[in-house]
Amino acid sequence: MLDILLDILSWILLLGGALFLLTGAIGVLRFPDFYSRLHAVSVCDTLGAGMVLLGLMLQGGLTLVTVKLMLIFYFMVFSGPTAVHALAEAAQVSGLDPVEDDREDG
Amino acid sequence: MSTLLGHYNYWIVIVLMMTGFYTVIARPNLVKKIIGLFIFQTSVFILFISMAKVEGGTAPIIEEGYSLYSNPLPHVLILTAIVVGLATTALGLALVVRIQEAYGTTNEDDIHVQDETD
Amino acid sequence: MQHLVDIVLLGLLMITGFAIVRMRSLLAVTMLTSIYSLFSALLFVVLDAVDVALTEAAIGAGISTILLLATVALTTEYEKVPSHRSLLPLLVVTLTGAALIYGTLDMPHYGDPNAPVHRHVAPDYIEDTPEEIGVPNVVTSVLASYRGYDTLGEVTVIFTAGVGVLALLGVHLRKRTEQPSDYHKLVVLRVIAKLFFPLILLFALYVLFHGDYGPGGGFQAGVIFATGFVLYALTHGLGNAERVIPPALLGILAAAGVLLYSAVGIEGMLLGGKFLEYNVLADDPVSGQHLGILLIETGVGITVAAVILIIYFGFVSRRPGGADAQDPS
Amino acid sequence: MYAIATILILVAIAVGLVRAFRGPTLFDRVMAGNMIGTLTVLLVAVLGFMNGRPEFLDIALVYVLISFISTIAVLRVYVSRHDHADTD
Amino acid sequence: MLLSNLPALQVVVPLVSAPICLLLRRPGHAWACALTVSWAVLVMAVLLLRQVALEGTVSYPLGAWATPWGIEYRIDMLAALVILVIAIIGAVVMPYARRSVMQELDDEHIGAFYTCYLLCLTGLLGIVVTGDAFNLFVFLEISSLSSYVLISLGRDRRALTAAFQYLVMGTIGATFILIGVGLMYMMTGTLNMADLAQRLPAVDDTRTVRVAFAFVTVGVSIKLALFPLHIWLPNAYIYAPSVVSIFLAATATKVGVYVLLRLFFTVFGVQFSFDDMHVGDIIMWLAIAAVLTGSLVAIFQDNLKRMLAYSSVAQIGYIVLGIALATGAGVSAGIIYLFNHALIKGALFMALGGIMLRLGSVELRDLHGLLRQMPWTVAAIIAGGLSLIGVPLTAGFISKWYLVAAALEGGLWPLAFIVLASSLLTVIYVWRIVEATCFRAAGDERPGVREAPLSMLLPTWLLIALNLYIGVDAEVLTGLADTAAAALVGEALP
Amino acid sequence: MINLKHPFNLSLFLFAVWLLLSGHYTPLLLTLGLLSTLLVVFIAARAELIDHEMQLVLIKPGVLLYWVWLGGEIVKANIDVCRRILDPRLPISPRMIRVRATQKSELGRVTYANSITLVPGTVTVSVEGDRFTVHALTREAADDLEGGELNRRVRDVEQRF
Repeated sequence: MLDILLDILSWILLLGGALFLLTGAIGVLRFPDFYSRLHAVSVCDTLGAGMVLLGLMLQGGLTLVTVKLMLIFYFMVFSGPTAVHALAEAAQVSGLDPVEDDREDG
Repeated sequence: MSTLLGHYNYWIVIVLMMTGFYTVIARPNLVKKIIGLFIFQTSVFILFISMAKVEGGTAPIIEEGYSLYSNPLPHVLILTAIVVGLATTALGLALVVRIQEAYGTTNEDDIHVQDETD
Repeated sequence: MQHLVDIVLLGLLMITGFAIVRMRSLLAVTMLTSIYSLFSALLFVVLDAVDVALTEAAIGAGISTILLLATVALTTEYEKVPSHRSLLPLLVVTLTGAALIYGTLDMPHYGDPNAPVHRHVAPDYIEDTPEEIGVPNVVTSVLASYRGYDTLGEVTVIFTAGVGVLALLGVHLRKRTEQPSDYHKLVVLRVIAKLFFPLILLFALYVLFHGDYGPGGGFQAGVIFATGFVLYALTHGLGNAERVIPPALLGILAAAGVLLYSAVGIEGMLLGGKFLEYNVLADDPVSGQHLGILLIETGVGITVAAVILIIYFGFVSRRPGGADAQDPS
Repeated sequence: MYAIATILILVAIAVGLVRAFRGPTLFDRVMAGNMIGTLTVLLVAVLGFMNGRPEFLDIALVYVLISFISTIAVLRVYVSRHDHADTD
Repeated sequence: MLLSNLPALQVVVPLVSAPICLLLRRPGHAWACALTVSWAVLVMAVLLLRQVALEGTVSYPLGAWATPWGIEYRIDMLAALVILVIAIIGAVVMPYARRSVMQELDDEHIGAFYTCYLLCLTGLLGIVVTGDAFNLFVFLEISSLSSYVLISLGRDRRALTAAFQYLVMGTIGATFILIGVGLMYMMTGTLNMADLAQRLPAVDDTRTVRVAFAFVTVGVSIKLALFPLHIWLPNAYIYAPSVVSIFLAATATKVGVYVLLRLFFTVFGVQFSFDDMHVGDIIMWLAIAAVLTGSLVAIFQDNLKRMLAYSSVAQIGYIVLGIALATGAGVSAGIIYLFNHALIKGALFMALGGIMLRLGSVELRDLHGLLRQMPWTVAAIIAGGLSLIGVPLTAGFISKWYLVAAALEGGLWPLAFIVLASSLLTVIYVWRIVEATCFRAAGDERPGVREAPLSMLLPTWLLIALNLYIGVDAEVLTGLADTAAAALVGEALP
Repeated sequence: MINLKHPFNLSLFLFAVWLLLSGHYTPLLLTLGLLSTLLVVFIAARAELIDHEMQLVLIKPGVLLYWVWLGGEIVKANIDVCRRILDPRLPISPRMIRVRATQKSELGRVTYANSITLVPGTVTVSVEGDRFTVHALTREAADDLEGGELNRRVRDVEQRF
């Protein structure tokens, strides 16, 4: 019973994660300027990747495989935002201006 | 039809190889030439790895529960070839940097012009 | 499923390849080259070549991209339109491609288990490795033992490249305090690099010593080790990096790796065997093989790491020069 | 289930590739490359499970590191070059 | 122990000494290391030739793995002869190198220079010794990469572009070879040359093997600078440091020829290469074109190095001409030509290096009346030139004689005529040198120009002497070449 | 309580990582693992990396609680951003804002900066002393950040490092 439950949970996580990844990619395509695209990349790096890896961890169970997945997760959590930050900073230093929008919408 | 499916991989790989090859011989920019070489070589690697694949096989790391493994030999050859490729790329780019310093350009046509006026 | 992934990846590779030919911005082309390499690495995973995938990603998407970008930054960012268009290259390429396609017609089909490559020589490697070498990873056993001499050649090739870059670009010692001009802005990178650096090095050594069991080995380990130092150099400044590993030491290490490898081979001779015969290194053949593989993989790792750092230092210590370095034609 | 995830990730990679082609700035391309790197890592992990050989996670781990470091390296090398070009 | 491991040591000794050479730092020490190794290599080459002559083909399994699972070293008479050529040139060029390198290179580059020289030597020897198709590719790359570096160390900035052009073409060639080897492997499942030779006939009517053959041939042709794939060669020879020009001109293309022979005769077999693929006809036309254009272009050159470089293109044509005949006599003539040409070109480039050292130029107009100031060097050039033409009592005569004889034996008298006619072209450009150096008065004074130092003159004249000796007594060489050729072609000895 | 200020602790930590990675516990590999650890620690010491910033921030309960809270925020923000990506009208209003970080240590500020970036909708563009430039995808995200809850929480958790 628990096994089946875990299986279903892991599938949900896996598929959900993949969907988030795809959404992030679409965002990278759709957003109008470099800086806003970065937010879409963040979607991939955080929730998308996290859910996929968590789903796989549930499949792996309490083994060294899961440890490795956790290590991958650890590296991703730290490297993802750092890379995004480095990109943003480099773009700013090189003089790339963001598209600013002050419309009152929501 | 079976020919088509059986050779699909190889044909695409050939197109890739020729893409790189064309870049090498048709583009006057030296960096682009090196990039062309890189693409050319990488595609040849894919050719080798494609021929190593066995339908239904798995990576050649022996483990219980598996009996059919892909051919390890091309993998070994390509490991060596990748290193050779890196060595060539590094040397080529080092030469490009020195040529830029000596000629002030990395365009083959401009270099020829300069050499002829010497 | 595997076929689908395979076909999609090849398609992506083809599109990327065409884009690389067409684009004139060399920066864009460099990034696409990196992506191209990443795709081929992914394809290698699908085709079961895990060791190759590891190497291709580290070399192609990693080191080569960095070198290409360093070169582009030192030269020009845009490729000029060729002054004359000639049909000759297209003709040569078409002919070559046609010849190759012609050659594929009699090839064994992709994945065919009865192809000659799967009937002769290779099956014996898979069959004999467990008892003759005693390691599960057949790629490692072939690489390091059956065809260990090729690998010695490979180490020599990379050593040659190191000597070449040393001769062409040199490695200039810099003041130990020299730091990136925007050092203060690098807080985030520096702290993260601090966290990562020891782990990357440890992981490299793990890859080195577990090449027997899984994907990896001396070569991949060397690249990862060097990449760790590249990260350190990027965040803490070249001066600091050269203090941790002085360039003079790098030259010695590059030579030492080749010498260690050859020494194992010569030791085999001295003990009455052939060159690179590991069986004679220990009392029983299998532990001899183990010892031999361990030592030569270490040699490979040392040379590769040292040479990659030599190359990296060589490229980044060059200042931009030349007349039209920023020519935006 | 793995198959569907694989397909979704592949589509995402293709979409990311379009951004890499379009640019328009170097940074857009680096960003696309970085994202494709992340997607590749996950794809390798999923493929490992699909083929029943999850020990290949080592590859995924290497990809994470390489993708991160090369992104940083590309940016740093590029930016520092341009600094020098301005001052020299 | 030493003797039984001779085949491996032949390559391993220079390989191991290369990193040691890099560690030595002091230019003098690096040179001493390279010198010692070169001589050791020569001793081993002689011993190996003796062993092959006495025992026949020597096989050495590296790592003690049985073929075709492991890599095999396999030395037959042809390989032993080519090794000897490389070893002789290496041993002669090293004593010569010290002064020349000191003058032409910066101190900081000298260590790297000798390291690369040793690596190049390793690569060339490795190509010749190996019996494994992929191992050949690896050692080809070792020799190629190190020669790119060596060439780029030249003083002129054009050395850089020459090296780059060579790198691009060489890599294309190597990749072609890799593709060819891959296709061969695909059809047979083996990489060992002997094993390939056994298994190829079963599949040699497939299109894949034909394409493999074509790719390997084109790849090797780039490496040996066969017309029209020679365009990298002239610049590479001209702008490289003198020592590198000598070494590469005398050895690198010869090794390319060796690979071609191996491929046509050992791996694919005479029948497939010449009867099925008609490669003989193709390369014969290319060789004729090489001979004629090379000689013609050489005539109009004012730079002596460039003149000799184009002359090399022509001479490679002669060698390939012999191979294209595909008969025992033809191949034997090719091998003899290969051997002699290495000695001649080595000597000529050495003499030019001497002039370069004293004059800093090898332009014909700067050499007017040089005979008076550098009599021995000029005499060496003239002697070498005579040998290049093929005047009796020189090695050049022997090689041309055998080539013409082989052509006539095959009933190809137009070919014999072309060989003789092109020799006349050679006479013209050699005469231009003689005229300039002996009969023109020096335009302006060249104070301080004197004879090249003894360390450079002696090696030059050593090669010239060897040249003349072979011109008088070629018995041993032709005997060995006949044995080698017969083994390749598969004929009984005449 | 793991404190990586001391090389010995770093060695223990790295060796533990090795054991988790390895999965093969033969004497040879354990010895190699030990040697590898020592080599890495030696290099890290040479690189002057072993200082108070080498913390394993995940270990303490209070810190863990912070990560859990941040995880919740990330999920919420993710769903918001994804909704906007998929909305045909693309309802975003990107802007650059400046915020002040009140953390005392560098590590604290880095945690803050990375936390900002981790939450989709806000990206730290540059860090100069305690002044951050942040790019926000929407007004809401910008307002949220300027509200300062994240800043406060990081400052609290910083004390526990």
